[in-house]
Amino acid sequence: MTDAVRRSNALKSRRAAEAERRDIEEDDKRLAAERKKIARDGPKLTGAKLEARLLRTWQRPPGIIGWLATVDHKEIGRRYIITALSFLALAGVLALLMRTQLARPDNNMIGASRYNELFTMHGSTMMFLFAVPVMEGVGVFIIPLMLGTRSTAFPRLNAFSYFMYLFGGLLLWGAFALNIGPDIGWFAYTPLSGPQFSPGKRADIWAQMITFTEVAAISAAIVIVATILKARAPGMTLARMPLFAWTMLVVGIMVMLAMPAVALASSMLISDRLVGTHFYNAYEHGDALLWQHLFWFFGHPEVYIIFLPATGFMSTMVETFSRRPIFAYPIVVLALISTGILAFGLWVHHMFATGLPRVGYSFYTAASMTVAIPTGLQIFCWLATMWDGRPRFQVPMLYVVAFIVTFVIGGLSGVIIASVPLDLQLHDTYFIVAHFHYVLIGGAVFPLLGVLTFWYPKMTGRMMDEALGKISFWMVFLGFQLAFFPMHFSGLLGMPRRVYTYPAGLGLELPNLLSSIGAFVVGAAVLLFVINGIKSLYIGALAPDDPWGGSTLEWATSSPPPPYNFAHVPVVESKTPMWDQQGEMPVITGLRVDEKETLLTTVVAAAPDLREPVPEPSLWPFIAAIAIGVVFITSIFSPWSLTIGLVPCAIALTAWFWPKEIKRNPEPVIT
Amino acid sequence: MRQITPNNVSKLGLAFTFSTATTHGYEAPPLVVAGTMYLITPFPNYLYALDLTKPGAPTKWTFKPKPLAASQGVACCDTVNRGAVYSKGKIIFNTLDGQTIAVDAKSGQQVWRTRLGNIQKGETITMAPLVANGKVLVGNSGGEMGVRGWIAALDEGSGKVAWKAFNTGPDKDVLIGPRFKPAYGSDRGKDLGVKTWPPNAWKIGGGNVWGWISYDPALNLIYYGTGNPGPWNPDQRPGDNKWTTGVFARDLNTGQAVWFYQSTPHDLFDHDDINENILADIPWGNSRRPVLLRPGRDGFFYVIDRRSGQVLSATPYGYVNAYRGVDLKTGRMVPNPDKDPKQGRVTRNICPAAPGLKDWNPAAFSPITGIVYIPHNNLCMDFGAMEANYIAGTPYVGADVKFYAGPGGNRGVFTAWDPLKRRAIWEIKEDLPLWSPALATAGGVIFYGTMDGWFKAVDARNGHLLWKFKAGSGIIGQPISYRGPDGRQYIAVVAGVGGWSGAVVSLKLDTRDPTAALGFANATKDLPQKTTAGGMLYVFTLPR
Amino acid sequence: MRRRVRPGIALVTLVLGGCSIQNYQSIYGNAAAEAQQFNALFIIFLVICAIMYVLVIGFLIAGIVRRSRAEPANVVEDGRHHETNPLLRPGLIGWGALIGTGLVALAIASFFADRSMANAAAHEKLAIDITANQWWWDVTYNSADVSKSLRTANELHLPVGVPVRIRLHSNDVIHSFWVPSLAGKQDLIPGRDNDITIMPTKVGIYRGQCAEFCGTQHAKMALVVNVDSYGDFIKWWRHQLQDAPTPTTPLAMSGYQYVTTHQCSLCHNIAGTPASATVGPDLTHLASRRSIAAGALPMSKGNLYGWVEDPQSIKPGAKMPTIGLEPKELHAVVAYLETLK
Amino acid sequence: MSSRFRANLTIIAAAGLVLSACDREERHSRSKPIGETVPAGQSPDTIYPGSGTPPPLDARAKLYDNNAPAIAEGQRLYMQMNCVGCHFHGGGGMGPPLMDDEWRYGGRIDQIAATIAEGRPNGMPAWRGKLTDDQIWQLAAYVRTLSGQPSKDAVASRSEEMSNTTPQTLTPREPTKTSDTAEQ
Repeated sequence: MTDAVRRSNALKSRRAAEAERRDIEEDDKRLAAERKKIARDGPKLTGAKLEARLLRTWQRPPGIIGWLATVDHKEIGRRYIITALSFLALAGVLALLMRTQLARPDNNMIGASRYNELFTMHGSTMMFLFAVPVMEGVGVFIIPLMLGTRSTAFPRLNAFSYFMYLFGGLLLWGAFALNIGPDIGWFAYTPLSGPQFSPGKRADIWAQMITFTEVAAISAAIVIVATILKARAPGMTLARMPLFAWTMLVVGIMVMLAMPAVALASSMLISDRLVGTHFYNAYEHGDALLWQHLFWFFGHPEVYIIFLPATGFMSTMVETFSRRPIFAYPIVVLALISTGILAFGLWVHHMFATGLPRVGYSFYTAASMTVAIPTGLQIFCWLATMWDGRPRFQVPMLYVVAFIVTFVIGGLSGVIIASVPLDLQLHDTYFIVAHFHYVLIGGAVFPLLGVLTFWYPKMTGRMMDEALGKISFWMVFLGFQLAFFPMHFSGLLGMPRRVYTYPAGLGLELPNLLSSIGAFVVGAAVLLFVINGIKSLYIGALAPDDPWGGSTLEWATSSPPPPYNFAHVPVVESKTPMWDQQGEMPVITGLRVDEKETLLTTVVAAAPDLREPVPEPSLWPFIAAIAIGVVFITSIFSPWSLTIGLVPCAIALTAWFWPKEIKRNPEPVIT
Repeated sequence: MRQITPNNVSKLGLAFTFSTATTHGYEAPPLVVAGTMYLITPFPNYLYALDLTKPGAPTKWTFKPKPLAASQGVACCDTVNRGAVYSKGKIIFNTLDGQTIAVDAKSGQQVWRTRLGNIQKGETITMAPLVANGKVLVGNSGGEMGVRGWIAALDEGSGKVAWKAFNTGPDKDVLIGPRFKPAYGSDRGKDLGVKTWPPNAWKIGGGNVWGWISYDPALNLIYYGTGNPGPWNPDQRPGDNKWTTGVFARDLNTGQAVWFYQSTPHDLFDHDDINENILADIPWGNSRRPVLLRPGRDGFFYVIDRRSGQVLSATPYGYVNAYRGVDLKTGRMVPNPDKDPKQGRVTRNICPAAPGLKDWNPAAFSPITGIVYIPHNNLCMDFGAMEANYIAGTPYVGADVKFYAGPGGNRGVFTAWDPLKRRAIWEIKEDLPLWSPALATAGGVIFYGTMDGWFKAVDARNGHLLWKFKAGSGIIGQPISYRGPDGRQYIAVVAGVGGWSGAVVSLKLDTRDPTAALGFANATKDLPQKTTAGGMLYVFTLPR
Repeated sequence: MRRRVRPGIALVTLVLGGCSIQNYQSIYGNAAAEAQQFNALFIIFLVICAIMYVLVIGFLIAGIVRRSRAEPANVVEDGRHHETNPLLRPGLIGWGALIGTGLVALAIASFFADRSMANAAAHEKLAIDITANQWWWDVTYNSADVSKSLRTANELHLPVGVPVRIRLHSNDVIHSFWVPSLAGKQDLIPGRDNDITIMPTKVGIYRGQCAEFCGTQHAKMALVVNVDSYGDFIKWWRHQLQDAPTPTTPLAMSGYQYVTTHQCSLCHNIAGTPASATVGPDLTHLASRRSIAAGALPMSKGNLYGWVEDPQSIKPGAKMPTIGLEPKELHAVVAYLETLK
Repeated sequence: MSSRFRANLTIIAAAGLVLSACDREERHSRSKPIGETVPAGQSPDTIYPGSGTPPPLDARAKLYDNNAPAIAEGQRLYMQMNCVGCHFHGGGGMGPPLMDDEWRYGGRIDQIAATIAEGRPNGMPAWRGKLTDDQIWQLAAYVRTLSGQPSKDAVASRSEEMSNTTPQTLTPREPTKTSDTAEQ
């Protein structure tokens, strides 16, 4: 039996809770008599006492073991983000090396094979180890806070997902450090990546890195989708859900549909390479193009998997800084969903030059162009929100403007290359390089940098330095344009992608030199951003709960939030609860405090549905990740690893899923 | 000789045996002249003379020609020899390294020796020479080595080359002159041996003469088939590739071509056309016509008018899916486009396989029954064409192939074929490919050997097995029947497995590689368990 | 502010580019019907996209400028809901309609351009086979008379005004045939038969380059395309069909001896000599070409020396080994190669 | 705890594997020829008068044996230089099989290189002066893969052609003769 009570959601510091511990113990004895209401939050257990008890229940064990065992989505999300940013930095350094090599024609600074490794590592890292994980990391961190829940669904899966991702990244970069880095391009076209033309283990390492990151991404997507559908605060119907949650919902589903294609493709590649199957051997009636179909069936949605969360960032930041709810919320949601669906119908536009039936191409041209409609409408909605509101141009909002200015160029060049006759010229040239960097940096990295600044106080409890932030913004923005705009011309002047050098006399000297200079400016700007992040961690201004005046629930808890996120689960009555319910936040009570417990709600209406026990911290996800990782890595070397290696996997997974001992049976929550 | 008949053949017993001291594929027939048996072995091409007049047939003399050892490295399909001939007191034979040697039949002393082939280019000679009217006719092997095929006529007395005709290249090399009147339009024109090839490809284009030559004294014409064009990969040699895979009729004296018929223009499957030409006069329409009976490697039984080269009929005598048939108007073979091997993609299930429905091993024609007895294969293949690189003295093939049993699962068939009714009278299914020639005796018994070493006698009328003998090695050699000095009928055969089909045994190949021995290893994987290499002569006769 | 003018700059540069920028290897080459079609279509796309971009940026600037108005207070400031400006809803519909119309127009333009290119393929007059290898181009000119078919490498000659169908094959990995001045690209994929039809319209010399990553030396896999008058083209073909001339000087003769009996002859073909291999590019008329090693170096005596002496330092990873010729041999080999006009 | 320990152990093992892999992937720059010629090489069954011991393994062997790029290059040459025409994919034909444990002239990489360079009397051509020494070594390295001698991590499972033998990544290593093993 629970009753909702309106009361102030004033938050107390944890230090105060410490001091009151003795009182709590007395309370415990007193409450022990009232068996029914024991260890539940509610009118009788509130304030600092409640928070201290929740802290005791939700806190993870200290030390390295606790660090490895944690299932706290905020910790995992932060790890995801920091790891992904580290990979961004590494891949960025590779980009600078490549730009140094390309600064002059006929340059021999970096040899051909080394250069091939560089762009392979750059592309693979950016796509698999930075862009997707960082988006999922931000999602894992912020989604439960935005939804007003105490934990993600499947928190152990979440922890597992991070370790798989980390191991995949370490495998790739470890191999690179040992001089066995892949050199087959991030797309690894067969037969170049096949057994004959890629001797050694370089290609296998790439392919298994894919498997790692796919497992990680799919796991994280399951966590996010389940959290969004089942763990929203009561009252947060789908129609009131924050747009960022919508984007992560769409993206999560896309990940689950798209990633298996490439995991299958890479498994078949490994099988070709390890045991000599003929999936991609044209002689034996396999097909080199099968790889491209499978790869781009994943690869194209991948772009939207990266881009859609960024539109969620955009919606969040535009709303906050324009001080207006997003204009035409249903249109934006529909745009998201239709983009997600259309994304699966365009993969062939990466294959216009492969000689597939020509009339069929027209369909993909049309589908590719159609994507411009939902995206165009979204952009209109953001601009309309800004136009209608009173935007404040703090650092995150600057990135919003940079997004519009940059991404639209990339989007329009995307319309150009959607046309078959145009694509046949522009495909695989620097025009494409320019195009997708405009889309991915303009469309995803700019909003990401903005949103990291935006949520930095929520993650760390401190504000990032505004002045430094503005300097690095302008550097990254202008440097980017300098680096990538000339690439359009390099491409039109006949410079193909993935060449380690180009001859003098083709007019490519100037655009390449400009690009190289621009790249270094971007590099410096990112460095400055990182310095700002580290500096602010220690000496940044302490952040209030809601420094920007945000509209969504993550601003309702402290910065950084306690392990249990919310002392009482809030109840939502509008799309912008923080604006509409200022000072007065309705909550729901009755969740246990002696056990980790969270509230599940119904999928559409978000009516309270179940009290669900939340798993304790556990080492088993970590061990399972290691066991599976060992299988993945050793299966590069021997097919036997699949049979032998599955034993530890089975042990780890059995231990992981061993049923939790519940002290007492939880009862259904009745509203 | 009619002493051996279906009724008594079961009593056949061993008369004597003789070990040839070689273990390579023994494809040659023993040669019996005037109470002496001559045996020509595979490399190193020893020539033995056995005295049949003495009990146990002791050796009279042995001639060792000492061919170059390196020639073994350019002989595509085991280091075989297909026989020696006797003429005017001389035994004439070829050596693997490209020489023709005449040896005095009585003394075993060399009379002359002529070098015709150059192993540095990949040329070998494995065929049996033919002596006709004072000319020794010899052709070269090496269709898998990018060798340009030729036939040469040597003066029987001196060994000097009388004429030499190439099978590719300009007309003057091919000895095409005013007498050349082919039956079909596609063979008429100047320098077709050049124009039907990409530039210079004819110089390394094959068309070798490693099979059988026939001579028609009435017309003074010789008939012989030309081998496959090189390389096997057809994409590398667009065009009809004249004058490969066809039959030439040439004037014996001058070598001038008289007619030519190309059974498979632009050969796709190594379907050499070197098989025997059986000269027969058969009723056709309302007259008797002099014809060639040719059980072709491409699977068709051809009846060709030997005066004009006109094809009278062409009927498949086994399972064929690589071709649709022969258009009798144009004489042109119609290939099945589904089986056209394209570079870069394996073409599967091509029947017959590269060794053809029948390879070199000659069929036997019985003028008594009018039936042709054909020992042949039932093999299909997968063919993976790839670019061949020409390096003189090394293989020039450009294909990965593997053979396997055709429909029915048996790899060999012995067919009695009626050339007039154009159908099989009876058939014997043999598990292994049939690589031994057939012998038809006047007594109505057919002899042939199998690769697992059974020497069999069957009834010419119905194919019923009458007698069989297990030899020490698989039999691919030609059985003969001769009248011994004692007047009795003898049957002789040499058992020595090898050749293309038996190379897995004679060359000790590893059958884990299905492409080994140009793909034959896959079809004869079990052969090493069924037989071992050998080289033993067996002579049979009826008990006294 | 600077962003607004950028598409304009791009447009102007493009239009001017046609005249001033190199047309050796660029889409401004405009030397074939296909490239011209591309350029026309590209301008259409560029204009429409530029208009769209100006509209977006205009709206953005309007939003930024409008914020200074002291207009209605926002939600946070007074806790009341803000009424959405009534202009926005029709604006959204209009904007959607505008994008839709623009895209339909572009799609139709693109479709018709594509159809007309595809139809050109039906009128082919000459068929050429190009087989890509790591990292060079094997070129075969087909003729109904197969003995007139011509095999050469790394250089393409096309007659002006004749639609040519180029059939594309690969011996190893996926490559892409791209001569930007003439036409778009088409992949060469092992196990698949692709083709591309080009009708050159301007005599000249153009450069193409592999456009699909194909391994270590992807960057140095180029080919030179000569668009000739029909007469010159036929003359060229006749000349190329001839066997390599017999060397006349003793030095070239000793080079001939070396080339035809040593390493070179195991990979290269020189018509009329014992060297008939096909692993490497045909060398019969090497000295008549404009470049060495698939565009890695321009043809010159010095470059021939450099290439023959140590190909691995010029094109590391290329399949041609560094033989380590003695200086005497090197002189002879280069002297012989120079005779291969 | 024990399973964690085991997991750690496997990580270390995997790391060891990866580390040992590095040599196998090294692309040796061959811009200059390696100078000396391929050694003459003797058969391990030869009698070595006086000492009874075969000459030590050539020092350059380690640059090629187990080196994936060298083996891959050797495989290409094996196809293009027509080795495949006689030896096929190891089963043999005109030439003897290369996938079994019989080595007429020695199965050590330097002995194979010598056989390729010098030719052998029963039909094996001599490739010295036709291939560079580097190429001969690469070929020798590849030939050893046919009988499963090198590490499975350095060989290719198959090439882009018609399927033939068991993938070389799974080829059982043929027993080598004692004199061979002693040297390696």
